[in-house]
Amino acid sequence: MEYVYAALLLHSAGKKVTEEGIADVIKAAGLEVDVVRAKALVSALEGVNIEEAISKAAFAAPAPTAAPA
Amino acid sequence: MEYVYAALLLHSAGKKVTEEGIADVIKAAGLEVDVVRAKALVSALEGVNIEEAISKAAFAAPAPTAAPA
Amino acid sequence: MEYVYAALLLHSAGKKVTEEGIADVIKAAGLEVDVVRAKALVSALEGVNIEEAISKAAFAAPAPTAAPA
Amino acid sequence: MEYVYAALLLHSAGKKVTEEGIADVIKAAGLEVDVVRAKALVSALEGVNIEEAISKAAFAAPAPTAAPA
Amino acid sequence: MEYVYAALLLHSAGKKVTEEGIADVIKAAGLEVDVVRAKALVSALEGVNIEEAISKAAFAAPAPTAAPA
Amino acid sequence: MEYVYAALLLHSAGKKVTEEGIADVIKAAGLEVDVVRAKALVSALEGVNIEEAISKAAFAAPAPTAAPA
Amino acid sequence: MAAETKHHSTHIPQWKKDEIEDIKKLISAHSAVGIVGVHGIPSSQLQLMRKNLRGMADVKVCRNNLIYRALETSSDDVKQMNKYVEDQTALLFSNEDPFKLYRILEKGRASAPIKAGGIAPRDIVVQKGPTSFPPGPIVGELQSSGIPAGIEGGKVVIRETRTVAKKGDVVNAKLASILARLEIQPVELGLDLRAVYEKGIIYESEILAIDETKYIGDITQAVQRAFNLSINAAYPSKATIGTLLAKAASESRNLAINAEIIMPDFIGELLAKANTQMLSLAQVASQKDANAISNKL
Repeated sequence: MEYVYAALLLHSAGKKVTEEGIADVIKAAGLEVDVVRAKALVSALEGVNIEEAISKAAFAAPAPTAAPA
Repeated sequence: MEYVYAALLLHSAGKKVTEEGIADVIKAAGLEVDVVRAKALVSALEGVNIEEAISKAAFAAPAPTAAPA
Repeated sequence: MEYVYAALLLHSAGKKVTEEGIADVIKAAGLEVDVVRAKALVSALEGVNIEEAISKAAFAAPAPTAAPA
Repeated sequence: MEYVYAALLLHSAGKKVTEEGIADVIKAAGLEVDVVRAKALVSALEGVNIEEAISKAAFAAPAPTAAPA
Repeated sequence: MEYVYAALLLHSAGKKVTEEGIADVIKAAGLEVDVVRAKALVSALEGVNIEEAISKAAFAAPAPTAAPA
Repeated sequence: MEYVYAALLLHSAGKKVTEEGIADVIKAAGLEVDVVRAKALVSALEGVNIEEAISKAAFAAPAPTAAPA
Repeated sequence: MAAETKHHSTHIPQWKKDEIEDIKKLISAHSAVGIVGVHGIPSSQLQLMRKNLRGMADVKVCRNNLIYRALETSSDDVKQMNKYVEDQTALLFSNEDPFKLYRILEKGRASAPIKAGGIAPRDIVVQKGPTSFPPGPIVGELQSSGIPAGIEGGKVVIRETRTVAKKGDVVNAKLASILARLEIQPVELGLDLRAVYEKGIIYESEILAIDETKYIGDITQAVQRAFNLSINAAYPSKATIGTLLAKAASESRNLAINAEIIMPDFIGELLAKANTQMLSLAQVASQKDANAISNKL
């Protein structure tokens, strides 16, 4: 998940999620950068509304409340 | 959220979550480091089993997450 | 509410919830202490598993851990 | 949660939530004060309408009453 | 998901999941191979116990959690 | 499950699921083709709406429904 | 037919030779050859079934010994179909896929009334409820076959659901007639495809009888596995990126709230959590002593 965390970090920092951005963050975390994974992630994010995807999580997670009882 | 993502990134990179680690990652994301936040984060994580805390669904009170931004 | 918060604070600080404890905290918050209420609360909480009472709330409201892995 | 309890205690006592206020309450509960946390809390509360945040919870987490029984 | 299916096919065929293996299967399915995706997948699977990752219910955002086995 | 993976690969590649298609993919995965299984699968899928079966899985398992684009 | 079975011998009459040749021609002219059981199918029904199959398959009914001989003199692969020739058999020739053939034949099954003296192929149950019969001697006939009947609102009704014959029972003439009048057709008629030969492979009926639900289950499972793998391995693709983002966001939220990390993003939730805890503790306390809690709550 490191790359995904990196992407979200950039996003929540108000930065564009780019290969270089991810690479910088990954390196700063003391990891070696796997360019291919960064590329794949950026490519997968193309056209994706991150804010929306995130809010779905927030929205989705609490749902089960109904069930437990 | 940046700080939490930074912590998650460090943790999933197999690193200890330290003030310096967080500061490095935050800086790499192009942000200025807020020492208080970094410190507060590290202090809050003291003694916390991150793996567990991550996977345990948090108290899902309001849906506000959607809002923050 | 103040008294219950005081009790929660003491509990989460790892202290026993006593009349004096509550009184101290209430005073520190700049309020006058209502001895009767402090007494009543302490007595009402006798034999109560605070952790459980608290986590019930957490459990009922939110998303049961069940989900993620 | 000690710091959050302290903040809510102050708030419900009709006081402003300040670093000193928090420090006093925390101390009264027999804990050592972590200045960073107090700072972080005050900073996090900046611009937050506590009453609103709480009432959202009440709305979202109505389960507790129902559940315990 | 083509690449993931390819990986699963290889895995369940008792083969190691390699870039070449994936490329071959993808080609056989009549698709052009995207090296980045193949590489990224292999890299993501490094150190992953596929058998385990297959059967562990992935992040269950929504309610259905109850269901999966 | 190899044959099912092969079929899903073809399907998600936008190809028709045919005996030859499956045979090609299976071969590419380094397996010998069992014509009877390939035939049986194709024939079984004739009456099955793969897309529906997939979305059912998506629903039953985790969240993905939301996600996929 | 019975008269002729006697003198099959060394000398084979020309018409038989022709028939064998005919079968062999049909075999080589089709991609698929099936052996079909036609036991108990009245010839009128069989005619109808053949008609319904026209364009998809030819059904040729002939004597087993001729079928046997025709297969015997065919290729080694086809020869093996001999072992399915038994009882009342027909040959089926088609260019369709064996699985499809099987499905078509299954669909073509029809139900039929049971004859007097017939053996119940399954439990025969008469359901309770109204019938279309006006009152009359039918009531007595039903009752004498063990079916509790009476008259209600000017109609004959069956008062109770009854199993009138167990699977394997012989159905007597009286019951058979009653069942026919009740339009209960316990007999299933159909071409029973025992095996199909196609391109060097013999498909037996157990293979041909596809359980579609099992395949659907397999697909579901495969999809789930693919999804689990890609999320658990954090492999980003168009199909999974949304979930990965949601997962990361939810993890960060979980961590923040569970570890009580004081951050502006989550302070609202922490406040809410504390408040909820306070309320539930207050509730517990007030249940023991209403005065312990201020009535502000």
